[in-house]
Parts: sequence; structure tokens; C-alpha cells
Amino acid sequence: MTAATRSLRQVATVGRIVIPLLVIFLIVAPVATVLVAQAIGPWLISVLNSNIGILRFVVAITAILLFSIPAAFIIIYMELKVIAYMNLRVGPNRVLPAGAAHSVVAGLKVLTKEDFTPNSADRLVFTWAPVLVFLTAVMTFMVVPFGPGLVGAPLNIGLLYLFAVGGMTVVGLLLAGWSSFNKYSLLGGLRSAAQVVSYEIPLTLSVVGLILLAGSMSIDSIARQQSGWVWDWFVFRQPLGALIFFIAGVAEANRTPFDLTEADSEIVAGFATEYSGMRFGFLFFAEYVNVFIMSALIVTLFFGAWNAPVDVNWLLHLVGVGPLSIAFDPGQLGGNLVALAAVVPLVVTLVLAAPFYLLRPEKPVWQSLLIGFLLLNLLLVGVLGLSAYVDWDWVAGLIWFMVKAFAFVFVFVWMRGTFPRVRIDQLMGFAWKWLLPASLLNLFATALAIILLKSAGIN
Amino acid sequence: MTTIPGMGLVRGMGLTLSRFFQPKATIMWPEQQADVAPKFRGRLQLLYDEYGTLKCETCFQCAQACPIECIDMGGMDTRGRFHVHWGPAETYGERREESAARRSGRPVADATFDRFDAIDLAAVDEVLDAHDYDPKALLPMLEQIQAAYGYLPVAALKQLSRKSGAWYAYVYGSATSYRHLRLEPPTVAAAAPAGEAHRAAEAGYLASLDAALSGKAGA
Amino acid sequence: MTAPAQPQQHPSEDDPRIMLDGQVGQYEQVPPYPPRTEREAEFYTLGDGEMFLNMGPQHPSTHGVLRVVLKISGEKVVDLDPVLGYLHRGVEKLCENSDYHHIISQIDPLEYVSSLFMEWAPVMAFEKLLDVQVPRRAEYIRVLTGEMLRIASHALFQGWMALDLGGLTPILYSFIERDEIVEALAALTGQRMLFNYFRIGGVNGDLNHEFMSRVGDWMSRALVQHEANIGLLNENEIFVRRMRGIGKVDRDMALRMGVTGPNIRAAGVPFDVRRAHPYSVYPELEFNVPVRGTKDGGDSLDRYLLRLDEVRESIRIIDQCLHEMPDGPVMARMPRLMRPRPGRAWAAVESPRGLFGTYVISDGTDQPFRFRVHDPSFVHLQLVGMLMKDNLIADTMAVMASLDPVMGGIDK
Amino acid sequence: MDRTLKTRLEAKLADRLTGPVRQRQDQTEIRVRPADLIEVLRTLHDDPQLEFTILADVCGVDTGDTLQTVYHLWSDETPDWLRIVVDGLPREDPRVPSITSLWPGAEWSEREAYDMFGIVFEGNRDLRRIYMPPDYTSYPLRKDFHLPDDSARGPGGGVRHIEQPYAPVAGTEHSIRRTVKA
Repeated sequence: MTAATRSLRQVATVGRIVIPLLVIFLIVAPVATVLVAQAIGPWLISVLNSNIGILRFVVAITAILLFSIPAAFIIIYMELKVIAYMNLRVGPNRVLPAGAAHSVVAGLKVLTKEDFTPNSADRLVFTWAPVLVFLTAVMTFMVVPFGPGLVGAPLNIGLLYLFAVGGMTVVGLLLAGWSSFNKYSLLGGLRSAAQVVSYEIPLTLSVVGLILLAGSMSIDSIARQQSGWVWDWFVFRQPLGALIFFIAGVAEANRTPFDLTEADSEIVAGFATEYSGMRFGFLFFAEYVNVFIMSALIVTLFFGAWNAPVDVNWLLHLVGVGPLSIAFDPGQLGGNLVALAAVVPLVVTLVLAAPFYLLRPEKPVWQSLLIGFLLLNLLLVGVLGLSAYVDWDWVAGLIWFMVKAFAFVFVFVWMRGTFPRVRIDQLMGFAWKWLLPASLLNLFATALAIILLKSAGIN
Repeated sequence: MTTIPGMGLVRGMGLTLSRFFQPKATIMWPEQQADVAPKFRGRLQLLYDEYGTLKCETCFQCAQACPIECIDMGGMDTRGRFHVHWGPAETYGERREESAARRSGRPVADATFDRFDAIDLAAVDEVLDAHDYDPKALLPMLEQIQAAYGYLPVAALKQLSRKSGAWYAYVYGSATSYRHLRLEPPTVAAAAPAGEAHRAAEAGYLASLDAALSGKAGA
Repeated sequence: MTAPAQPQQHPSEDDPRIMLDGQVGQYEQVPPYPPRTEREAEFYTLGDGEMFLNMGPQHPSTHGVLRVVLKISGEKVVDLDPVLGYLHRGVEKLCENSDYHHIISQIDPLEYVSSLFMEWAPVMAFEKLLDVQVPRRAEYIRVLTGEMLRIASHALFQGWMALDLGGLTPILYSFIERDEIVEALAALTGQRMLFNYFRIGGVNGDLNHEFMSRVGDWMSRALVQHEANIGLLNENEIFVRRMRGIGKVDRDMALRMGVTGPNIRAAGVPFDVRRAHPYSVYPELEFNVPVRGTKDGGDSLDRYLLRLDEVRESIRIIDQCLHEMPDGPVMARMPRLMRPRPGRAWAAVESPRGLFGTYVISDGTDQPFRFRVHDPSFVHLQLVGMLMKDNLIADTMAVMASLDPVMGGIDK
Repeated sequence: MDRTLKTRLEAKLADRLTGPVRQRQDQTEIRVRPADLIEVLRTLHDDPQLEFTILADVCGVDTGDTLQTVYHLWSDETPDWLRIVVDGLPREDPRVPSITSLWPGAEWSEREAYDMFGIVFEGNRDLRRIYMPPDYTSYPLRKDFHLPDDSARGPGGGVRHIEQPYAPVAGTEHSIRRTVKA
């Protein structure tokens, strides 16, 4: 009828789909959004405001679930690569440079495998046990502070929650071992029950001294008390406690030399013997998430949480500069901002590309320009990161926390590459004969020191 | 064990950490090939000429020369008489099903296989005795064995080889290269129709085809 | 007319029909046939609170395809019954139907970790039957290659030992050490694993330049490298505590059980075939027979450490061989076809696992009439049943690994 | 060859020997009756002049007519290996006393000889098959066991089902192709 419909009839099939979609996205959607915001916006905001706790919880749990998977991938990759290097091997090297995506591909492989259930297994329990194991591992993340304010649920009994939920892992392992209808699985499940329950006690007791010292069970508060220099970290006030916590933590995470639950040379794969496909993947992931949580906890409780080892402000004060802050508001530039945004990248790109062009005149120009552009991007990322580090303390905290946590993950992997496994009686004997008395000793010594110091009037 | 408890663990970790930074021993196969000794003897393989034809003529000389008889040969002999199989039958495609059936213990109807059966070897021993077990007199011995049995059974050839010490390849090669020696009983041709019976459906089809084609001419 | 009564048939374990009819496996009698001996009846009767744990034939740490049925009470092993035969290929029968040259290659893969020793004993027995004098250079080459392979075998033992205790790293270091040796041997023999190098009356080919340069290269750092590698385990408290005190074999038990090799020397008996019944050129060479173990026997740790001592002695022997290697032929003049006169011969060598012997009966033809192989691992594996009573499951692996069995030799 | 060992053996064992003491190279061989075996071995083990402490090997032999068991011993007193041959065991019911009372380590070797030759060692507490499956019925290392393809000797005598007894050929008086004068 009109020119518009006639011209629309002439476009190809793809265009007939794409053009209306474009119209919807570019015109209809913004208009609708504005209208909806006008109509129900205030009401929606008031609802969200009054339920801020729930909103926060949903956002936090989503973020943690999304974070736990790549964290596990990175740790698995680290385990493969670090142990390989210690074995004088090269390790994964085919997927991406240095095999960086190896664990991701392995995860995809696990997804595509047959999900097998043994004939005589208890189907319900067999199906849900890995879920329980993974769930408890992820739930512990909720109270781990990744940075100042970056915590899923800032409970003031965070430590208590942590041990309570962390102890639930053993239920999942026991269920997995029992429901598989396999003697190896059963042995593995029972071993893990005995082991985790035994090591839970020194693990908890070793922290009690720290709680006395910190006067709080809130992980956030414990973290804040360690700010300042390296020697403000709790590891220097509780060295025995830290050692016991580390050893018991290794046992809690079922890692070498305490990996009896899945001792491959004795009971094949322990509780995971009959699992395959993604159910095995859950058990596998949970193990590595546990490793990360243990390192995160050690860092949080004893190694200064998110705090940098150096008191930067004190140093700056020494030089005579106040607290650094980039108080730069782009808005104040006004119209100049547009000019800057148009000119600066171009100029910087040309400047960065110039040396490459001058040094290699035989190569085409666009190569040098491309290199200059990439360098510009790197520069921008660096500048933005630096400003974020200086300006927002949660970024700085997150970086320090991750560095420290992955350093401890490296230690876990390093131990796996070095040590043989202990025997079950030695394992139990060590927990009850050495760690438990030592942690009690640590507790009494701390309490005594606090009383003495208090009575002496110091602090 | 060291005097300070835990010191051994720490030293072990020190060793692994130092190995962490050392050069690695891995060969990045297939980009990098292993350093193979010139004397390395790997798998045997047959060569092809520039036209893509197999160079092997099944002359058995390699098999004769091999000190431990590790070379196997399979195929038709030069006179196209029958399949020669040395070594495990399943390495040769055409005999695979047959061999599988045989290994499963089921009876296999195979006229050619009868030649491998054990036979009364007294005649062979007499011939050998008469020639003092001397492999130099191979041809007369083979002739006399053929006279005794009417043909050369494989079991007889094996007995001849074992007792006289001549390589089987040598005995077999001699037996196949003379036209007056035969390795199949003279009655094999007569047994062929019996083999047809195993393929009754096919025989019936052939008969009907024959009738359809030659019916007009015959009638 | 009635059909004769069929004897009652008990289905074989690997009968496929067993999977088709009737209730499958889980509550079935173990084993699915009546006991044949009193011992079997005793073993397969469960006491209070006991259960069977079937370990193998596919299990990460049974050194091949060994199946061990453990009777356990909790984590404690009450009794165990090794079940062999999963790797049995009837090598004795094969050898009785091969001629004397064939046997060398038939018997090579028997104990695939130290296959030169598997060739050495039969070759020695045939030389006794044929009354052949082996050239001295050939004997020196045999000793040289044999001792190199002994080091390779012990290095691998060390890695296995750690792997069975859960240590991941030492096996890789062991393989690197072993790889250098087998690469050198490959330059000499043409193969890395099944060398097929010894011949009746000598060896197949003289030393070549590449072999000598590789050996020199390796010898220059062999001891240093070995000491560095063992540091990872020998001082490790976890390792030492797990090995000490388990699997104790005392002197009398070792002799009565027919134990030989490092296992008997770790129990305090200095029995080494190289010295007890000297063969080849060992009388001319200087080396010690290391002995460990206290008055009441040696444990797993002693057996482990003794093998490390032996590596040092082997390096000494190799050094002497390289220095004193005489010139001359490496093969005696031998007839192509061997028909030794009827007789019997027994020859034994000290393999890395103990006394490896062969017993040959000749009837005058070119094939042996009877060919018997005595493998030390076969005897040593019996000990596991005696040593494991009232130990833990984890110790089964440690004890079994410390006895160093190789299933290829056990199952023949 | 150790001549003193020969004289000692002749003196100590005297009439228990069924034949002369044979010596060749580094081996000394004696032959005893099954009934005397335990006594002979005990004498060899305990006698201060002999002291054969190490049992190197136990094996069975099929001579084609009869069965034998062979023991190899080592002693610090002599440079020779000592071989004890117990011969003349009938094919139908070969029985020999077990030496597990002296050397418990011979248990598995005797099981192997039982498995391969059907020799019954009386007194062995655990005499069952060791390599072959429990429902196996024949004895593979006996000379009358038909080998599926006569092994490496070229185009086999037929690839047969593994456990097929050798069929006697009409006209031959006995089915065993090879025997040795033992």
C-alpha cells in the first residue's frame, strides 16, 4: 500500500526478522521502560528497599555460585600444572596457550559423560549426596569476606556458622559412600566421617584462642583487627593456633597427606568410586571449592584477611602526603570532556604506535597502529585498575585477599606434590594425641596471657 | 629421619620447589620427535615401489633368515595355490571370522583346514630314518613322503622340519617350488561339491539361474 | 533308557550365562563353587563383623593384574587370599615348543621390568647343556647391562613404593632415571624394554659408540641424581613412619619361606647368588653384599633401604666393568642349529627381585623337553598372606610394594 | 663338580638313593623314592655337614611315561646346586609327600605343580589350582596335553578350542609324541 511496506517486501527473510527486532529494541523498549519506570518505579524501589536483606542475599548467592565454578577451574588447573612442574613434566599444554582452558574442557567432558547409577544403589540418596556436598561447600562462602564490605552475609556469629555448615560436608560424603552399594565407597565414607569429625575438634579449638583475642566471632571484625603492618596479623599472636588450624584444615579439605577418603592406591576412589558424569563433577568441584575455602579461612583468620602487608598511609604520612585519593569528577570538565574523549585516545595511540613504525618501516602501517591501539587499551586498563585500587578499598582488599588465598592454594597443591599419605591409625592418633592437646594448650595459654595482661593493666 | 621433627617434610618440599623451576624432561610429541638410537628396531613393515606396488614377492627369504622366526607372511603363494598363513590367523582379514568362530569352540566347516590335522607320522619317520635326518636330502624325502601319503600333509612337513632341523620356511619353500609336489590331496576337487552343500541357498539360486539361462538351449 | 546322571556343574566365574539367568551377583555365595581345600573353606567363612573386599584384578596398586581377596574387619585385615592367573600365558609350554633361539624372545616379557635377567638364566642353562665357553668380553657386557638394568629396576621400585603410599612425585623422578638407562640400552640392543640381547654363547652385537657415550654421560651424574631423588622419601617422616615396623620378616621365616634377593638380605641373611654361587665374571669384581635388618628381622623400610644400597653397589660394578672390559669377540662359535645332547641343567641368576632360575631338560632335539622357570616374585608374594595378619588395608599396599613383585613373572 | 659332596651324600643317605649320585658341571643330582623324600630333605637340611638351607625351586616334570618332582637346593657348604629327583610317579595317580612342613614357602610351587601336572602333594594345606580357573579339568604341562597350534612353529596344527585333549591317532600305540629317557 505504501512505500514502506513495498520496500519491506523487497528485503530478504533475515531482514524481515531483524528489522522489526531492531525497531523493538531501539524504539519500543526504551519507551516502554521509561513508561514503566514512571508508572511503577517508585513502588518497585520501595518494595526492594523494604526487602533489602532478601535482595542482598539473592545477589550474594548468585555471585558466589557464579564465582565458585571458575575458582574451582583455576584450582584444578593449578593442581595439574604445578604438580606437573614439580614432577619435571609440562602438564596440560594443548587447549589455549599453556593449556589454560584444560580444566574447563575437562569440566565440559564431565558434563557429557553418562550419568550412571549402580543397580543396587539407593537411588534417591545417591542422586542427592553430591548436591549436598556441593551445597555445603558453597554455603560456607557466604560468610567469607573477600574485601571490606564484600561479604555475602555479615553475620556476627560468622565463625560459628562456618564450622556448623562446614561440618555438614561429612554428611554428604557419608551418604555418597553408603548409597553407592560398594565396599570401597563405604570404607571411604566411613573414613571421611571419622576423619572430618576428629579434625573438626582441633580445628574449632584452635580458633577459640583467636576469638578470645579478638573478642568477637564476626569474621568481618576479626579481619578489621588485622589492619596495619604484617606483624598485626594474628599469625604472630597465635602461631600455634595457626599451625593447628592449617593442619586440621588440610585434613578437613581431605587433601594430601590426609586424603584417605579417596586414597586411590587403597580404596580406589573412596566415596566417589561409583559416581560418574556431573555427579562426580559435583563431588570433584566441592573438593576444590573446599580447598579454596580453607585457604580463604586461613588467610582471613590468621594472615590479615584483605589487608595489605604494608601500612601505605603511614608510609605516605612519613613522606608528607595525606591519604591518597583520586578525587576526579569527569563531569566538571563540561564540554571539554567530549573533546578530550575524541582526541586523547587518538593521540596516545599514534604516540604508542610511532616507535613501532619507525623501527620497522618495512612492515605495513596498520600493524603498528594495531599494536599502538592494543597498548593503549593495556594502558587504560592499568590506569583504571590503579585508580580503582587507590580509590575503592574493596578493590584493593579483593586483590590482596585473592593473592593470599591463592598462595595458600599453591601450598596445598605443593604438599600434594611432595607428601605420601598417612595411615588411618596415624591420622586418628595425630588428631587425638597431638592436635587436640596442643589446641587446648594454645587456648589456656592465650586465656592466661589475656588475664595476666589485663591484670597488669596493659590493654 | 632428621633430628628435628618435620624437618624431613620441609626438605622434601624444598626439593619439589627447586624441581618446579628446573627444565622439564617432557618431549613435546608430535612437534618434537624422540631421539631414537640408530640401532633401534621397531615395527617391521613392507615397502612400496615408486608405482605404489608392494615390493614384497612372498619369497620367504626374510622368514628363512630370521633367527627367531618372528616374521609372519600371509597371502597367496606365487603359484596361486592356497593361502599361506604364518602366525596368528586373526592378523589376516580374510580369515578373521573363521578364526573367531574356531576360537569360540564351534565347529567350522572348512575343508582346507583338515590339512592341518594330526596324522599318523610313522611313514614320515621311516623316510627320515632312511635319509639319516639330513636336510640336504630334502627333495627325495619330500618325494617319498608324497608317495606314502599321496600328497604332502602340513603335519608331515612340520614333522620333517622338526626332526631334521630344517626351517619350516625352507621345507615349505621347497615343497611349493616343485611342480610335481602337491600340498592338497588329489581328492580335493571331488570334495568341492560337498563344500557347496554348506551354501544350500546359494546352490539353489545357482541351479535356478542355470536353468533360466540355459533352459532354452538345453530344451 | 535314562540318560546318565550329569555331574553337578558349577558355573565358571567368567561364564557369560551367569549374568543372564537368576539373581545377579550381589547376595551370591563367594566363591561361586564349593571350597576345594580346608584352607579355602576356612578363608571363605566369615566371622563376626567381617567382610570380604575384592581388590583387583583391576585396582590401581596391585602391580599388574593381581587379585587379592581381603577378609577385613573394619579397617583391619584378618586374612587374605591372593588369586593368580590373570596374566598366565603358559610361558613354560610355549618354551617347550620353541627351539632354543626362540626361548630368549619368548621369555623376555616375563618380568618386563628387568627383562635382561630373564634372558640371562636360560641362556646360561643352555650354555651348560651345550658346554659352551662364553667369551670374557661377552660376560663383561652381560654384567654391565645387567647391573644397569638392576639400577633401573630398583629406581622404578622406589617410585612404585611411593606411589602405593600416595606420593605422586617420586615415580616421575624414577622414570626419568630409568629412561636414561633404557635409552642407553636401546642404543646397544635396539629396544627399550624387551631387549632380546643375550644369545646362547654371547651377546647380540658389540658395544657401540652411542651406547658408550650415553653410559658415560649417565655415569657422570648417576650417583648424585640418585641421592637427590631418594632425599624426597628417605627423610620424610610420613614415609618412614608408615614403613617402619610393618611386614617384619625374620631370618628363620625368610629361609623357610624360600625368600631370596633383596628381601632375604633385608632380613639379615647375606644370600646373594652373585656371591653364593658365582656365575659369569662376578668373582673378579669387587662389590659388597649389603645386608640390613636387626636380630628379629627386617621390616618394609629395611627392604626399601636395602635396594637403595644395592644401587650404589651396582654403580660400583658398572664402573669396574667399564674400566676392566677386555677386548675380544662377543660371541662364541656356535652352530646355527642347536641340538644339545640329552641332559638336565639348572642355572640361576640374581635378578633385581631375587634368585631367578631355569631348569632345562634336553631330549636331543632342537627344543627343550622341559623348561621350568623359577621366578622370585612368585615366592615372595606368598609372604603377603603371612605378613598382613592384623594390619590395616593401607599396609597391604606398603608391604606388597616393599616385596616388589612383578605380575608378569608371577603369572608366567 | 664337588667330589666331597658326592661322598658325603653317599655316606649320609646310603640306601635311600635309588641311583648313583650324578654330577655335571655345577650340579649334583640324586634320586629318591617318594616315600623317603621328607626324611632325605630333613637330613639334607639339618646335617651340619650339608646344611642345605635354601630351597631354590620345586617343579614337576612329565617324562612322557611317568611324572617326577624335582627340588633344587643350595648350601653354603658346597659350590654345587643339589638336585633331588623323585621319579616313577604313575600318570594316573601321582602322589608325593608335601615338603611344606620343612619349607612352608614351597606351598605355591606345589600348587603350581598340581595345577600343571596333576601331582598331588599329600600334606599341602591348600592344594588347589593356582593359575588355571577352578573349573578347569586337564593338566596343561603334561605331554599328552594337545597344544592348540604347536606354538611358534609356523602354520599351526589348527587353532582349536584351548582345552581339547589330544586325540590318539589310530595305529600308534601311544598318544604322546615325545618322551625322554629319565
